[in-house]
Amino acid sequence: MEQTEKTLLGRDIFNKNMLSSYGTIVAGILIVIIFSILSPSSFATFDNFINITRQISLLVIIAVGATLVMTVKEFDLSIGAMASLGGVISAKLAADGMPITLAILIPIIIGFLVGLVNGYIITKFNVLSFVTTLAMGTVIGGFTFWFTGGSTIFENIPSEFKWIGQTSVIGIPLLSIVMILVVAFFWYFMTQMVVGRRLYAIGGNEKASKVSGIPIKRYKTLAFALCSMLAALTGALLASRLGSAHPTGGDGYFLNAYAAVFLGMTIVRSGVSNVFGTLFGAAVLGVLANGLTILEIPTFMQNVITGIIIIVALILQKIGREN
Amino acid sequence: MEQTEKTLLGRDIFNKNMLSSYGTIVAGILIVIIFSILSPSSFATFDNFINITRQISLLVIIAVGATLVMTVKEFDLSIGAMASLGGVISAKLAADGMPITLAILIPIIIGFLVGLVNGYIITKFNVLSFVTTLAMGTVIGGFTFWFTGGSTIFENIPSEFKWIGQTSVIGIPLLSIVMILVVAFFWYFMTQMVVGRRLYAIGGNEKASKVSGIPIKRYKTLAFALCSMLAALTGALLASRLGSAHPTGGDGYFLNAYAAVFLGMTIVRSGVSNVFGTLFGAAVLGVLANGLTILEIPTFMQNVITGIIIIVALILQKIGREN
Amino acid sequence: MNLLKFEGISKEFGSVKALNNITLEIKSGEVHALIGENGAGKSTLIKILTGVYTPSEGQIHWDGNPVKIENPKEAKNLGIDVIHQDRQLISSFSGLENLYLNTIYPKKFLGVDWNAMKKESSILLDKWGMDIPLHKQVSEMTPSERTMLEIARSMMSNSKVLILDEPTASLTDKESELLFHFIKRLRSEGVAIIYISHRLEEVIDLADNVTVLMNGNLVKTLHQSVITQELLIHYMTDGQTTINKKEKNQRHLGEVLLSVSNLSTVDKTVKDVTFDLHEREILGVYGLAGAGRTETVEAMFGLRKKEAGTIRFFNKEVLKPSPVHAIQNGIVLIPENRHEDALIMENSIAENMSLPILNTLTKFGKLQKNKETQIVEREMKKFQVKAVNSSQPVGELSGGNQQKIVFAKALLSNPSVYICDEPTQAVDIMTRQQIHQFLETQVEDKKGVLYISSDLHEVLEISDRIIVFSEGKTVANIKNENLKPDNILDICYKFQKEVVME
Amino acid sequence: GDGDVSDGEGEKNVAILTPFLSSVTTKQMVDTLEQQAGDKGWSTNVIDTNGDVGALASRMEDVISSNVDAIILVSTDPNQVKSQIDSAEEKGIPVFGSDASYIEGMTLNATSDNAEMSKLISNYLIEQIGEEGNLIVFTHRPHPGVLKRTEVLDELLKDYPDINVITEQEIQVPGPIENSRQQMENLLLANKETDSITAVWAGWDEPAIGAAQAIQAANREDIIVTGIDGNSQAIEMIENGSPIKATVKQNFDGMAEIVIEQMENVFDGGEVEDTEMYAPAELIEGK
Ligand SMILES: Nc1ncnc2c1ncn2[C@@H]1O[C@H](COP(=O)(O)OP(=O)(O)OP(=O)(O)O)[C@@H](O)[C@H]1O
Ligand SMILES: Nc1ncnc2c1ncn2[C@@H]1O[C@H](COP(=O)(O)OP(=O)(O)OP(=O)(O)O)[C@@H](O)[C@H]1O
Ligand SMILES: [Mg+2]
Ligand SMILES: [Mg+2]
Repeated sequence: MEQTEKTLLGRDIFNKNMLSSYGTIVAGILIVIIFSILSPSSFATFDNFINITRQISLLVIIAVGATLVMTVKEFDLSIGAMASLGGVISAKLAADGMPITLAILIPIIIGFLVGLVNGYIITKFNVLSFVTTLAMGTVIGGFTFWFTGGSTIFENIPSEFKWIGQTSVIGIPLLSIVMILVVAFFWYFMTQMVVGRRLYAIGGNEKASKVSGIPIKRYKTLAFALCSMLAALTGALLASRLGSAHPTGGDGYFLNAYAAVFLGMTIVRSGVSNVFGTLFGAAVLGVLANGLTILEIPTFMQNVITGIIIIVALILQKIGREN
Repeated sequence: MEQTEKTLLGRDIFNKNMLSSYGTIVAGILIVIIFSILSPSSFATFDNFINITRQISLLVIIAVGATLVMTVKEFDLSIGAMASLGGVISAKLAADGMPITLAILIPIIIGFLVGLVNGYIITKFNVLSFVTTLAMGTVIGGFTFWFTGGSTIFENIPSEFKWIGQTSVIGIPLLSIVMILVVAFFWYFMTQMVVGRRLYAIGGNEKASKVSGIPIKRYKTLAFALCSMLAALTGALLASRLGSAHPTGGDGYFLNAYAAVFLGMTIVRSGVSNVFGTLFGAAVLGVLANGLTILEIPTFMQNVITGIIIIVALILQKIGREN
Repeated sequence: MNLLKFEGISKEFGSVKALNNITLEIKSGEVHALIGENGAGKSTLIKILTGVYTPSEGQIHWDGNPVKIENPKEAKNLGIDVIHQDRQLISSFSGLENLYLNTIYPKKFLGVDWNAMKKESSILLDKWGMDIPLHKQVSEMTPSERTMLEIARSMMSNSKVLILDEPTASLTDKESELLFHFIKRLRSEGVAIIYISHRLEEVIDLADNVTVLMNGNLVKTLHQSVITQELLIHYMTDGQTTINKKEKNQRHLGEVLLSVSNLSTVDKTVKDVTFDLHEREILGVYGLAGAGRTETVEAMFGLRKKEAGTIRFFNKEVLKPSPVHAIQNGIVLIPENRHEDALIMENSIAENMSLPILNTLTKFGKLQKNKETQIVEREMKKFQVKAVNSSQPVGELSGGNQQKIVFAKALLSNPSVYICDEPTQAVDIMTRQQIHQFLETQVEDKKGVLYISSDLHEVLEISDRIIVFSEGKTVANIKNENLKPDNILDICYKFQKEVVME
Repeated sequence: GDGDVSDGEGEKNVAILTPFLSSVTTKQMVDTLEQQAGDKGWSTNVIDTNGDVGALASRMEDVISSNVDAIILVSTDPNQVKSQIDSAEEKGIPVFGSDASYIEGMTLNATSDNAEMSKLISNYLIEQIGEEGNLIVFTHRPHPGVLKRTEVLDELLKDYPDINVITEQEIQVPGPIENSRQQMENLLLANKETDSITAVWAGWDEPAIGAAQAIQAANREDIIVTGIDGNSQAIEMIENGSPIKATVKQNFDGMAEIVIEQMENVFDGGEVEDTEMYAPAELIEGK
């Protein structure tokens, strides 16, 4: 009997989990269905599906980074600035004739190092990450401006560099493939590897983790470094996709990345940030932007609709969870 | 003997408090001294002091609102959009010949109502304020765009409307006076009144406050409403100061407002958001922008310097606290 | 040889001397109990040993060599494990993962080997005869399951010293028995145990040596052969208090204050609860862990969703229960979990205590801080709270003193009904007596008390009437006349069996 | 195309994309484009990405996949959507620029010549201050048009050693008026003597408005300000005798007209007259 109750309870939790995901996921599916009905020939096509995966790819990559930092209950507000910097460095190196692999790798390394600095300052001096990374973002933005003289880099960018952001492999954009790899890797990293479990433990109860002897500072710093690294990668890929790099080109990702992470947090019962949730959140944002554009809804109405749909999804999911 | 120990420790805590404030405040004073030495005839003048108070006035007003919401451990990311909306509504009403008091009052009321909606959704359905207000900001932005058709409102704005943002009373700008009134009122509100005490209690431990019989939802909703109201007021004053209102004119305040709040949190030992701290934080940002421009430092260097100074101040203050 | 030696350890927080020149030796295979009134410095000594605090003065010796323990990790590496007074678990993790929090996960390729974890842990649990639902998230576990989980976790590694800081505070007798069984086994395997508790019977039962602390000073270390309860109390209180067993005087019950009938909650933690609470009555509530007592109270306060049944306050049905409504009606709750439900750790004592009565401290919305301080300091004196002054943050107080604040806060609102959920957890026996006395005088004054405790002796000592919970149901409602612990326990086990046989 | 209404002989469907709809002049141009396209019986769809160029590329892909008949890029650098322009070309969707620039793969760009406009206003300013004095430059280099204008100014100033540029400041977007106003207030305090600032050159009209407001409030009306664009608030201020003395009015209607005219040619199976066509700009001076 004891046993039965346990399994009952197990099943119960499982059902609750399903229900809790209900709201946002059902909203997501509904959106897709509505768009498919309204625009069967443009929205509901395989081409457009592929198109959407490419469009969300960069958002997903940068948002996965934000997910890591949010897992340890911190913020990194410098990701937008870091993406911009990553983009211009990458484009400049490529334009200066550096081999493409290096032109992508060097900004990633720089991103990682900047993230280490963020993490070091925040953990060593125990300062608030929100304001520290905000300030760091300002510093990075100033540096980027100095580096580019304020102008867009687009001259002499070799076509091999653009190739990365623009090519497809058997019909699937390389960017979408990179996105899938990043999601798969960090999903494994966060849920199956010890380091991920430690990060979740820190986010769950920092004091208890510390008392258990987990080196909090080191793990948090790692989260910041990986986050910043993914932001720089996003910037480099953006430069490659656009064939140019604008000194504030990545800034726009910042709020959307956090929107994706927060949407993703709602699909699990525990309410913690998670890589699949982030992918889902970015997909919702991407599908909305794509579908509403295809339906030729004016921009201001798109904003209103997107905002309302997000709010309604959040509410639905809470109601779903309660029943 | 008991008594002696009490007073001794009492003094000790007082000292710790002083020390903890040390870093950021000393950094603030240092900045002022350095600017005064470098530019005695321009920076260190009464005129410039007045000038700075006017320049920070709007930032302070909107940031005080953010302080209230942060007190209950929530975010309102729609304040930038709300300021923009407040500005265009106010300008439009004034241009349409509405009495000036109404042209200021109506957007404030609208702000309050929007804040009530924010608070209602967030507390009723227990959804995350970060993503809810982000979505609400998108909705408001879309609405503002629709309302203005995307263009700046500047025609037919009566001079009495501009007067508010541009006049001075015995040499002190009206905007600075409004700022002082807002700070004084909300300082009193938060520290001397029961409602403020309850808001701090909710921020300290929501569950315990609930068990103690505080109607959490009502108080949180109030914080959102006041925050949004102050954002709308900021927008209206901005429109009056510029004699025009742009549909995204207030958006830029959003991050700076939170930077001010977070800087302000560092000056008290408890690390909670507080109205004076916010004033101080905004003043640091304002003095830096003013001083660096007066010294004719190029913009990108200004960014780098501002960011670094903030980070160093944060670190100093933590070191000060530890010793 | 001694495994562990504290030599001249002192610790100051500002000008508070939490520990003063403590010298103490502990051998392998010894159960060494630390006792002392609230705020005596017991937890602080432990935190120094585990690297949470560094001592202001003094030296720790390990295996005869001086060591510096700078952080919990180093303590862990030496073989020091601790179960803190406050549970240190990740509530969003399953029990299984919490077991592995401070050890190495078994790995398969790059990832965690979940199956190996399950196997390892079930072997461990079997070995010790423990039964913990490891698949559950900690947030779903009962307080006692959490304690057992922490104990199991400390067994994951081969510790040389295991420290238990008030492990039985939220355990029922049955679970405590189980715990004592572990402790004895560990001792026989050569592990040194440092045991902190306010329950002197346990200490007498378990300890080889007992050290008494008072105001940060070491009063005496006593060997098992000489200790008696009276002696311990004598040393703990400097000879100023003795336990006085008092006779219960019969009281005339008055009107019904609270009445609950057939209550159940949506989450089924409460299934069928019925009881009445009268004026001048202390109604004791007993049940094995997870019996749903806390949940019943939460439902009455609207903190848990009600499914069916009725709740009445003063004969008026409460349709929408909420803390606001309860407090307005003069019903106050002393919650079981002081960290989460009762205190704001960063806020001062005064701010915490005045929270429910702020309304009475205002003039035109302005808070009258002088009046607040006055009232708060009066209550602090009444409960002998050991603190610097009323503006000290609650988080800096010792566990027992925090509990005193919870209590003082509740009575400030001058309620007519006290609902106490484990009110004497973590407080020393003097305070416990004081709380009992206080409640008894309140009851004389036509008030009512609902007294939940997992300490059966305590329930029997204070209650006029006892209701017994089992599996979310009230299964017995008995007058406390000539009752023995066994009578109550029999009821518990009988009903548990019945449920099992269903 | 697979049967969308916009195909073939039916109604033409034109997508108008810009990241800067919140800028007054961009908005003005978009309005004209919509209106003139409407006059031809075409439907239009305006998409704004609020300053985000990455999003602009995505939205462009969306309209390409929904098979519009033509795309107009307004006030943006087409280099940033190079690959989208190429895929539009592949699908046979003509891409027009309006106040953008021309790159390979596009059909045409109609613009004011930024270099020409900058020359016009800069020469006017240099002449007004008598080829000497202290100049402040307000710009926003990330914007390609403003960048071009600033570069032309830099080039011109090389010939006038007596003109000293005190400082060049970046103006923040969004909120350029408030930002330039604050910067100007600070600079006025830093340079208090008469003649310590002679003039302010602003890369577009919004910073000019902010600077002029600061100057007026400080009663330093000896300082003159110029803008570029000809937005209506600036023109009104010029007429009212504010410190803004001149601006160059871009002929946005003209640009829109060129685009629509040439687009009709293309729809009718013809060719465009040129890939880069200019709508002449006009200097607006106060009295
Ligand atoms: N972080 C701190 N800051 C200031 N004072 C502290 C701090 N921690 C403990 N103290 C003080 O040190 C003294 C000893 O506290 P400690 O927690 O060791 O007591 P304890 O013996 O464990 O009591 P209890 O039985 O109530 O748990 C108390 O007076 C307490 O207020
Ligand atoms: N079906 C269930 N689903 C989830 N959680 C459950 C369920 N049944 C019981 N619980 C958990 O069990 C706990 C109830 O036990 P708890 O120990 O608090 O009750 P109690 O009678 O007050 O006992 P004590 O106070 O002695 O611990 C709750 O915290 C709850 O989380
Ligand atoms: Mg203790
Ligand atoms: Mg309980």
